[in-house]
Amino acid sequence: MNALDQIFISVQHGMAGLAPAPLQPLVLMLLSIAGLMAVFGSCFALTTILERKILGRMQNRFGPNRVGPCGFFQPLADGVKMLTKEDIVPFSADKALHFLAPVALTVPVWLAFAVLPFGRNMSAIEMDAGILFFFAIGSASELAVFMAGWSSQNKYSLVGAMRAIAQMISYEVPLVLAGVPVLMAAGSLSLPDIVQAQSNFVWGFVPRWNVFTPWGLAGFALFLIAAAAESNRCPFDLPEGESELIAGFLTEYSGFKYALFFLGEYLGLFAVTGLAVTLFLGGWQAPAPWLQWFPSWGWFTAKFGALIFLFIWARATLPRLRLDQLLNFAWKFLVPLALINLFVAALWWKVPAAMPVRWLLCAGLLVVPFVWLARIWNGTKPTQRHYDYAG
Amino acid sequence: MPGEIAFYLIAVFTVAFAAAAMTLRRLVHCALCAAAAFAGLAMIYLQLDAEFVGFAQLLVYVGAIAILIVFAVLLTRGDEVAPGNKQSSPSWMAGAAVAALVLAAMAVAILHSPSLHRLAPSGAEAPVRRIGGELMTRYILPLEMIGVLLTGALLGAVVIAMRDEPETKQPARDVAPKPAEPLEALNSR
Amino acid sequence: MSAPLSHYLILSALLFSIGFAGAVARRSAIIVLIGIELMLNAANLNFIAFWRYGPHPEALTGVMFVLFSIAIAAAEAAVGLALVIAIYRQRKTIQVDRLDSLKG
Amino acid sequence: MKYPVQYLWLIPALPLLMAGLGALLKRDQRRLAASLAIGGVAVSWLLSSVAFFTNLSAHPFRQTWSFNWFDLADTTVPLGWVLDPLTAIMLMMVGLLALLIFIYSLGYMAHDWNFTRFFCFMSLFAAAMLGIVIANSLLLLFICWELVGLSSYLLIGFWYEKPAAAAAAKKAFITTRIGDIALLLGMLWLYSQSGTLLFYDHGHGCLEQSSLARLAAATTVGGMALSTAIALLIFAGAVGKSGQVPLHVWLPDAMEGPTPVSALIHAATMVAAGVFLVARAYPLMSAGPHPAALQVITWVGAITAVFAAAIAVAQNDIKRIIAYSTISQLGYMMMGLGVGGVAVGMFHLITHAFFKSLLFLGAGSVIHGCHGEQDIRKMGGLRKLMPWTFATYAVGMMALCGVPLFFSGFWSKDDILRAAWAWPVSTVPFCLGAAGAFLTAFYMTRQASLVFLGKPVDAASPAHESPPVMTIPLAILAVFAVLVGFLGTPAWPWFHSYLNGESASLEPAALIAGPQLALLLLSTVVVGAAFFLGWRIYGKAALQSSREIDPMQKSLPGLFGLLQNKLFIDEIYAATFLRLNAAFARFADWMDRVIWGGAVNALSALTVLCSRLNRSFDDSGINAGFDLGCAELRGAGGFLSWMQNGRVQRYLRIAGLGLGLLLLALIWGCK
Repeated sequence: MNALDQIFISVQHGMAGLAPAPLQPLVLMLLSIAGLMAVFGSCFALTTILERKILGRMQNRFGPNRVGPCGFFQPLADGVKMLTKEDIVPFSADKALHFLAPVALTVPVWLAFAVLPFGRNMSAIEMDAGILFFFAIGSASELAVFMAGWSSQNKYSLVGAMRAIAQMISYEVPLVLAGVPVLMAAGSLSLPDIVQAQSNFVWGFVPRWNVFTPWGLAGFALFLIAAAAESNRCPFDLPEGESELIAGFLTEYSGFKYALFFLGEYLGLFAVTGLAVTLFLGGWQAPAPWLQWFPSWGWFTAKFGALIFLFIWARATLPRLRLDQLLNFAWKFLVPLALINLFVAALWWKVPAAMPVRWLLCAGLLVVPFVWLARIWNGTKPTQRHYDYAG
Repeated sequence: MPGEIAFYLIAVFTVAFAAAAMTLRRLVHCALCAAAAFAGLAMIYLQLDAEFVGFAQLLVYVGAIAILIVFAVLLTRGDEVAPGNKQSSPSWMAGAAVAALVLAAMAVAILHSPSLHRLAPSGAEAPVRRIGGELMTRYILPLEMIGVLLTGALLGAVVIAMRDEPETKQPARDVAPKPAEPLEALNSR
Repeated sequence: MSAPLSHYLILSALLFSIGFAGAVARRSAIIVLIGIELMLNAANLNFIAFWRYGPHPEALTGVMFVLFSIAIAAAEAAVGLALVIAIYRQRKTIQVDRLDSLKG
Repeated sequence: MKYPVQYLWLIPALPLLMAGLGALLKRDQRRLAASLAIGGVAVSWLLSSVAFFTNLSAHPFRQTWSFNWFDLADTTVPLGWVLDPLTAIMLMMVGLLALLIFIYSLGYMAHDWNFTRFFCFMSLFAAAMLGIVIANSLLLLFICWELVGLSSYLLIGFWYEKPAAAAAAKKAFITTRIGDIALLLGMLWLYSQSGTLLFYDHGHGCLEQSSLARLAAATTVGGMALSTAIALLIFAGAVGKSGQVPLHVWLPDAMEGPTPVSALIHAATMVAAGVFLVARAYPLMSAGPHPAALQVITWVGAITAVFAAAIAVAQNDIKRIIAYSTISQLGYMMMGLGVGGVAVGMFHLITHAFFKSLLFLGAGSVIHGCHGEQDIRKMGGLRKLMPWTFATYAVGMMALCGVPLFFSGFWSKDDILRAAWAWPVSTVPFCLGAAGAFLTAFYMTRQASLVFLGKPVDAASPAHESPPVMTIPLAILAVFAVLVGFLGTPAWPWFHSYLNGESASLEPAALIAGPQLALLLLSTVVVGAAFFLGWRIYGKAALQSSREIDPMQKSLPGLFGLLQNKLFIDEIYAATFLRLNAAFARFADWMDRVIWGGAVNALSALTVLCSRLNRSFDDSGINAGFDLGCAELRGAGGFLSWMQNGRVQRYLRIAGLGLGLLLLALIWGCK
């Protein structure tokens, strides 16, 4: 069991052992990077085809089914098409920024994977302030989006970029705030520590994951919603709404650069999903004591896959929001709830652990504002909006 | 030795982008270069073992301030460069001279200081846990003040930048929160 | 991790002077603000360098100071840029040499 | 009940809290805003009374309490409060007046749509003023001092939609700032010399013996004692705040604010803060064998007293007359401090606070009754229409003029005149003081006749009496305006003994001892003569229906015109400031083009410099004839305005230049 659990680590060290001693740290690092890029690169390919097939099933049609067995070579075909397409740069574009934007979007996202623990002892860098690193790196992608939108010198691109930035800024607040109670619970910013803090079981079988507390559950929901918005997933994908903005800041991109954006978005989704797993679902911990024989990275993958499926499902189910609804939802609903959640989490650790009372108190403190806020915002009629540019 | 090389690389990177941020013609380029310079500084902090500060720098400067600057550039149409419009103020030479004077003075001061060749003591680190502890005990009052200050700045910025509604009689519309505002302004272009 | 302290200080002085030159020589208020941010950052770098090279790195004073300074810089940038936008609305320009209504 | 001194901060903290709460209220929560403000100031007045009575029986009579505000390396910066007779008296006065004026404002501001904001600002002011009073540290005093200035600015400009009010607010703020800079310099200097800013600190404070002796022994430029130099800088701050010549210009304009503001801030408390500051720092002012600072204070005070009284004679705005009267009375206080010490000046401060706020509130009542009319030429006959206002106003007026025996102003002014008479340096201040007393009685007679006597004209005809919420505070103040005087008669100088920490005894014989009786008679005669003259000129005029032209204007047009235009001080300032500003602007232009542009033709640049300097000398030479004091002021102002061309980058550049030079100086200094 232990061998299986640590198989990747053993392989990595075994390979690094072939290199001369002074270079070994470097080789270890390079192997981590290569592993991450290989796994998540193929994960990207797999997800695109699975998403299309699942969406097809949910919409009562076949997905892609021509290329390869059951259409599973579709990503390869797409990739070949993308890479061989002509790279068009608009005449009036700011050439340098136009070139740099996809790079600036993709690189930070790859970096974010460095701190995620994918299994026991399996994180590329063990960092004291890991989660801070994650969010700090993530903030760079906003500038990349702006670069893309502005350098295209195209109104739709600029508007799309501005929408994307507004959305990312707005949803970053609830995203971080929803994660903070977990940090408080673990008393650390380091992701392996956070996973470790969720080991053990209550009464011998209920895992001590954060999602099994009132504040954890609420935080998990908030986190998922904000994560969907952060990675421009449906129902929050209006920055690139093809029907309104002809794909927003992506309008002027084609070929390989477009593929990079595409890759960057999916990788962003993977990274933030991995973080959700780590923060709320116990990371690589097994869900029951008698299931611990299964390797830790296996559990991580399972939880990860389940969450990705959830996102695909949401895409098939929910319609796209309007911009003002989107922002109001962030600032007037998610942020207050996240703050209340923060308070409840603090209360949770101060109230003596007499289980039912603590549960009822904290759950009540969360449910009441939730219902109240929901009623308020449900009750308001959509207001007439004036679009000056339309006429 | 690798540390030293890394430092010089980052230092050159930072200074180059800072200089570019101050000299380029288009404001958007300036803002982006400034963001790069801020990121370079964050790397220097990391290189100095101040992990937390480095990430905070990245989060605040690249994630927030750079975005703010970019928004401000777009909202004030600062990116539109008219052909005959000079970008430097009439007495820019005086400014440059004073800056050079300041640099010279500081350089002289630094080069004369006794700590010229001091090397870093090993083992210095600022663990997050200790920073948190200090913030909650010794620096609690400054922390509170910063909280108040940020709240005040937030409110103040919203109030200052808020557009004066032309007709005040109309009942208050569903006022969109701050990030929505620039968009509306943009839409109206 | 072996560059001497003075190199960090020189780097900081350079950044400070660049920021200063930009702040006094450019016409756009936004560049002036960026320059000021650069100057602040140069000061922060000094704090971190002195903390790292100082005799008491366990005291964390430099780190704390920089954290607070970053927070204040954020507030400053928010208010400053809001002012720039407000001024633009009022005067249709953000060139600092044309904003001289406080002329004595 | 004892009041522990370490809780003294509660007194200003309460109004401050109320100001904070008031700032959060919505515009239509008027009742709540007013009750918060009045409640806050009432409770802090009650606390003040407790503190006062504690202090009455306290032993020793001065208690202090201090704490460390913050530490900076080895330096600690302490703040603290002091409870001594000076504080206690001022606390009582400020608290009571603030309470009465707050109540009065309920009526006066009833129709204002910014009612809540008004009370918020007033509370802020009350907090800051009480803070000044309790401060045991020049630093804390300075902080509150600036807060007071800020709230004064806010309140003068309360009706900011009126351009005059906005301009007056700006003027007040900037003019007092000139004095404040001097105060700041004095404070820094004091700190660098004595190492502490605490006034009293168990023998280590900057106003205590050890430090005073050191300061008085050291000398600085021109052989002046260090203590004198610092004292003069601090006094410059007081000059700005208390509207002494030459920084008095802001006070009359400050009347653009609502009348309760004028009563509280620009008559009773804030302008008296300057006097209070001098009284607080009196040990410093009088340190050494030759306290030159006191002489300066005396002269400035005496000149202000006559100067402002003379201008008041020819004004037509009911509030402006009282404003100039305030300046004049503040001059008396300064003079009293200079010639007679703390008790003499402070006694006049207290009595003046009551009767002057009474007058202001009375004037406010008149304005309120006449629907906003402020021109006394358009009033008349209000005696019958507004009986309460008239009666209380008459009391205030007689107190101000110093009508013998029963009115407080008589005793306090007599005190000052007596001290001036006994002043060994010169008798001129005494004569100036007597002249001022004459002028005071004269202009008050003029004002009262025109407003209250005769038949109603124009605006006055539909006048009505103010509501009780306004007249009751008037009545209370009137009672105080009479009674307070008996606390400090020569026969029973309780006030003076209390301030000095002694106990008073009743000695009726002191009334007629020495020159006392003669002085009493003299001031009676002066006041009587002024009343008579005023009545002769204006009593009859009041009976005529139309008085577009003042009777004095008919007989003495030149003098009257001069006075009516406030001796052209504003115009002179404007002309000189502008002129010099232009000269310096040219200088700045030259700097930019020649020095920075390139030193290629340095020789010709030198010639240009010479010729330009020559020309600016010529320009100001033609304008000669203006006295030396103004010229110096002009220079300073001109220099400041050269630096203030309104462009931030110039400021930044100067700052950078300063930084560079400072660094270089430090480097060379270290070698």
